[in-house]
Amino acid sequence: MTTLSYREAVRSALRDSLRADPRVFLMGEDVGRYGGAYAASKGLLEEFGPERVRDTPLSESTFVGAGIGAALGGMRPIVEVMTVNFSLLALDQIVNNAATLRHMSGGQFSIPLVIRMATGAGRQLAAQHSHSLEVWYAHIPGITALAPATVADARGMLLAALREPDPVVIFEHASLYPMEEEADAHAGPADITHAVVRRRGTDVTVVTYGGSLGKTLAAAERLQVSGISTEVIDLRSLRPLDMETVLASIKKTHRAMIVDEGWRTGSLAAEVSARIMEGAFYDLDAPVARVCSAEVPMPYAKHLEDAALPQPEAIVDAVTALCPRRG
Amino acid sequence: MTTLSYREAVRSALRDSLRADPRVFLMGEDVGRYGGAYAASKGLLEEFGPERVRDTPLSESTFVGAGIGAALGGMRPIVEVMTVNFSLLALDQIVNNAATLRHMSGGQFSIPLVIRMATGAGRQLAAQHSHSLEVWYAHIPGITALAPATVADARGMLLAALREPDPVVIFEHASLYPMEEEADAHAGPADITHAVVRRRGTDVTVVTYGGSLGKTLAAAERLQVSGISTEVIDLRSLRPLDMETVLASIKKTHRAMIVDEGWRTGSLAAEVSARIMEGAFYDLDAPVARVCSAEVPMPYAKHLEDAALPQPEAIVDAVTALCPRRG
Amino acid sequence: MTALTAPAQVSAPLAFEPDHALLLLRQMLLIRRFEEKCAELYSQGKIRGFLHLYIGEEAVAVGAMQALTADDGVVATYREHGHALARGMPAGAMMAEMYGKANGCSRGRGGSMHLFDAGRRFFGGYAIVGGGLPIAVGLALADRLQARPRVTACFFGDGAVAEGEFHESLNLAALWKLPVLFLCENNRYAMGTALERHQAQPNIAAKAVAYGIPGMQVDGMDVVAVESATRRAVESVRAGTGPVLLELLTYRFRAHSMYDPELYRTKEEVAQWLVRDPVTTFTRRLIDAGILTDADLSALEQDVAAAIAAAVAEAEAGPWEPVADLLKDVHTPRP
Amino acid sequence: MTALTAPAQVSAPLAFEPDHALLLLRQMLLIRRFEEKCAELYSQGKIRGFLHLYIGEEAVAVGAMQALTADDGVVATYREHGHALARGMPAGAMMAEMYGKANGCSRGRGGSMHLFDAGRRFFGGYAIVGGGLPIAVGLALADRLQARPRVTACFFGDGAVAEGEFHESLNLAALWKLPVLFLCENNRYAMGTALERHQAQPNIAAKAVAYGIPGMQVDGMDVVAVESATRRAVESVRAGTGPVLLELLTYRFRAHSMYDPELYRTKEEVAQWLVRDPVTTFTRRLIDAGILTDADLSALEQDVAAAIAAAVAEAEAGPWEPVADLLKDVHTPRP
Ligand SMILES: Cc1ncc(C[n+]2csc(CCOP(=O)(O)OP(=O)(O)O)c2C)c(N)n1
Ligand SMILES: Cc1ncc(C[n+]2csc(CCOP(=O)(O)OP(=O)(O)O)c2C)c(N)n1
Ligand SMILES: [Mg+2]
Ligand SMILES: [Mg+2]
Repeated sequence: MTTLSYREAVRSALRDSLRADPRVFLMGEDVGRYGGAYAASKGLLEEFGPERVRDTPLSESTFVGAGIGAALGGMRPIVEVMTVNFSLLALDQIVNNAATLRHMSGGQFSIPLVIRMATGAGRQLAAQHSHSLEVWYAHIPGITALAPATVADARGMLLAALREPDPVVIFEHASLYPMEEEADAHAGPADITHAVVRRRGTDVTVVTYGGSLGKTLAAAERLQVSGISTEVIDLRSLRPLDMETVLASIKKTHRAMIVDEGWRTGSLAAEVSARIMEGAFYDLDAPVARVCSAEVPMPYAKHLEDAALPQPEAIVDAVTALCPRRG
Repeated sequence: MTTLSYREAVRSALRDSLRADPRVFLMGEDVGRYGGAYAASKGLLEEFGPERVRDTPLSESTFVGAGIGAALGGMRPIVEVMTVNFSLLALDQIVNNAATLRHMSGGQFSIPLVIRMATGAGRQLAAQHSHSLEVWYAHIPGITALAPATVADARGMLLAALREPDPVVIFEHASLYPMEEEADAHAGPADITHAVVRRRGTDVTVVTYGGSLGKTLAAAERLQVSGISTEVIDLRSLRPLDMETVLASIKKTHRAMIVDEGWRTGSLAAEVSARIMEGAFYDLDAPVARVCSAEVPMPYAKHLEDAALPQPEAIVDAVTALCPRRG
Repeated sequence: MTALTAPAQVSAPLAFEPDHALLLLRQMLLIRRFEEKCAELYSQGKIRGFLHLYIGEEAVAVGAMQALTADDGVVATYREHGHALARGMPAGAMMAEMYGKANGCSRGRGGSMHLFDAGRRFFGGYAIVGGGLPIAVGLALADRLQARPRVTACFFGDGAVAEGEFHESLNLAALWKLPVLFLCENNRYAMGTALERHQAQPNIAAKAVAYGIPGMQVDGMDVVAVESATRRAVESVRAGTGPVLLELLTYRFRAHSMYDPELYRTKEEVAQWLVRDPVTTFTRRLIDAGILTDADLSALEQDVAAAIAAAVAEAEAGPWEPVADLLKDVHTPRP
Repeated sequence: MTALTAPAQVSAPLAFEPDHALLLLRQMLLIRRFEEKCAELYSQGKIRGFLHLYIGEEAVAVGAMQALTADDGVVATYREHGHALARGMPAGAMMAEMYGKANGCSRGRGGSMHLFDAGRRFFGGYAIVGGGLPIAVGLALADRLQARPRVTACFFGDGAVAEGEFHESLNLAALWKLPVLFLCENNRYAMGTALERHQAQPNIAAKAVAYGIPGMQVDGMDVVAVESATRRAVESVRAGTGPVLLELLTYRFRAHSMYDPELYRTKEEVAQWLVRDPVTTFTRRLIDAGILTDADLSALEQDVAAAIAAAVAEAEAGPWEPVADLLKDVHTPRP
């Protein structure tokens, strides 16, 4: 175990994959000379050269589509869409080609494509650069959507994604890149089929993912002080969802809440709440609650952005309201 | 009251609006010479000329963006995106410009833009031409999303949308265009702030919208025979959602189900279920159920497409399972 | 107006072997009769969904396909019956697909707009206009990265030229000198919108300048002209000098799809183009050149008719995919 | 390499009034000093988020803006401080916006990338590359439909040229002969990707051919050359003959944003361009022409410094929007 940053973990997975498999290549805006908008691919151009670390023009729809075509052609492309905000320009290729080609062709083709993108708000980038649209990707049959929330997952999930025969979209919350944790710099692929309990608790289950995990764990600490024992579940895979882990926890706690940086209406939190309704209705002592982002284009001003996003305070308050008074 | 088709209702609203307000114009692929892919604008080019009924090149992102710009410039554009399937190419303009410009500018601008698009499956158009992505538009703050399910609403909601100062997206289910109903061909704008109870019932509340309303009403008829009295609610507005009407019904029936043609995970049905959880948990005698589309790219073959979509049989079965045995 | 912009009647010299000429004619005839049968079956309700006929444009797919090897790749649109047949896909599997049968080339999942054949490197069948171009660029990139001397032929219509993906794809392919042959089937209409009403610069080949690549207009009603132009283009693309844009001037004889009332063009305009029917004009040339006799022709027609009858029989006899397999192939099965 | 493609040093004749020349210099100087202050405030944490400096490109916004009337519209990018100031927006409201204050030109909602001023028809501040072009086309369409003799000036970078919206927007504006002036600020880099590494045809003006419109390269380091070229272009656009594409050859002296380590270019290359600094070279020309004395210059510098100090004071003094108003302006309030 060494101290590793989330950024280094992504980079190590990219490097190891490029070394291990000649079919793997990296493509996207500024992944090469610039080193990646978040420096995740820094140094890779120098090590692997311009054929395998390819800077693209600003053409999201086409370089994502080219990733699909390259996968059809036998490669293992890793396409970096700088941020989820720009992925809207490539969404047609993902929904109508990447997700459909296998089924539409009667199973003749596989698309082993990995698409990485930074997501999320919190850095005062305003309305066009602060989206959390993971739920849209989690809506698409044929796509696997992952949200690594830890340094170990940042590496392990990318390695696992590259072993998938079908398209995988990985969401890296932009606020996590500098985060450092103890991790095995040489760990292999992570299990991407299960959610994980990040904190054990008995009074309430709080489900979250990605950039909201840290805030939720911070809130759980505070709740402990006021005598509320919070179990925190990190979904990790947003599609498919591992509800078994979530429902098992609720059978124990009888109370649940979801923390999701997405806008509330039509959020992933809504899907998790609906599934809990369907799978654990009779275990619930109270309605499932949601802490999501305010339904507003993200404002630039820090105090307004802070107010729009889920914060530990809001999580603490919501959990407290959800749980019966303590002595 | 006269017998009017859904298509004629849309056309009459377009015609009356073009006649009434010189700022209104229609723009989109084949809206003019061709008469509209679904013939909704047939005859309008002849009546209003090529300046006000504008055929565009295949450039979804740009003609939708141009609609935003024209609205900024004082016009009242009606942009037709032929189908929701192609709207993905324009989604960036809708999410990042139409929905944000007012807020991002501190309230300096309004974008009185109406975007119409056909939606839905059921005509064997396969994986790339059968989407129901209304939930994605319902997720966007700053957007109003409407789903007229009746002939009267097809006309009335379009007229109402044109009176909105902010962007409105209207989803016309492609299977409804030929549908005929008794309607007032000269009716004014419809109320777009409320859901409507389309069928009164006492045992269970079934919430739906758009192309699924007919199937749900058909199922309700059959359920009546087996002694189950179904209340059917047509959401009409998908953003904002009128939950008051839904919750009031559940207070009476204590059971609820949502029928939604969208894919199940991350569906609008999930949001409605979550809101019922939050607003009527203690009124519920059973978990809220969902009947949605199977999570598969839509297959071409009729028997497979039928199996993938919500059908009256499935609705009947789900409601029956939801309701206690009857004598 | 059409007359003004339509290519001159003079056609390329008959620089080909009799056998090859007959093969070209047979393929065009097969496409023509196959689609006539499709239209008939559509009105019978045997084929459903969208059906876009290629009738009138046969010379493009047939001429272009001659220049490709079995290793090359093909990307087409929703109007791809002609390309699939010219690529050698079995008519039976195609017809079964349009019936929605399990023995269809896409197991009934795709229908007319989504024909696929991995073995023949026929990568489909794209129904989002412009959506196939990036796929072709990616296929070519894969060939380049694996040092395979392959070409990817990408067919698309004039309407697709207005989409951003046309611009992005030509720039990327040209920038990276990828082996893509861009084949624009300019049939003068994007659904009901005439070329001059969707392109500020209606000369599509001229747009190649914006990407620093060669662009050329070709008479798409003349199978020989198409074949020779494509052969030259494929040669240069395979040589690694980067993509080429060919604009094939052609015309759609039938409606855009089975729903189209054709309000946007005159009978006269259609009649003008019917005179240049690629099948009948080529037939006449072969007869005049003494390569084809009336007897040969009727034998050929019978042969084609038999092939189509067999295809229909195969479709009729085919099984339905069990509904239990609805979710099959959404993901690749795990070993 | 840059030297080869950089425009020649010969600059347009000093065909202008002394007063006007001094106005041009003052505007360029104001932008330069304003942004130097922004950089300083960013390191102090007073300004946050993304900050993209225009330093080195001042001649483009200042020269181009001279050709527009108050009724014309302006659409810009996230690198728009220069355009906003040249359009006459008050430096105080802009600085307050970057502070995130309620007295900011966007009430603190937009920040550096989203400056707006309805009164001056400054339509923003677009941070999705290419996203502003369709907006400009629509503004021009509105003017045309309302028979207003206005022009919409649309600024965008060389990187935006690769996006599909560039192609779609130029085609639509040209097809409909809309009064849009497309101003491509070619500073030779899209973030860290050099022009030759993102454009197969690095001559952007040459792409105008694909839309049948005039395209021209202009020395973007020479404010006089920019002004005269823009005046000519605006004239033809206003005349209703359709859009024009101007490619302004310029260079970004600073990093792409405050996060950029600039690994992608050499100090030598930057130094080469610094020689052509639009502010210092123009200052020198005015002094040589006897239009400006050293005394005038220091007076001007003091005047500009005072304006900026006032802007900062206004920002510092400005109030914060109450959190209770978080959801304000998502929708237009109902009467
Ligand atoms: C992105 C997109 N927009 C609109 C459509 C609807 N549509 C289908 S075909 C077509 C016309 C395409 O014309 P062209 O590219 O010239 O091909 P052709 O049909 O003439 O062969 C349109 C508008 C679509 N399928 N995809
Ligand atoms: C669609 C989109 N893709 C990527 C980005 C990230 N990004 C911001 S600026 C930029 C470079 C743009 O270069 P250019 O258009 O030349 O403008 P410049 O910054 O040089 O003024 C990139 C890639 C973005 N904002 N939008
Ligand atoms: Mg066409
Ligand atoms: Mg640039």
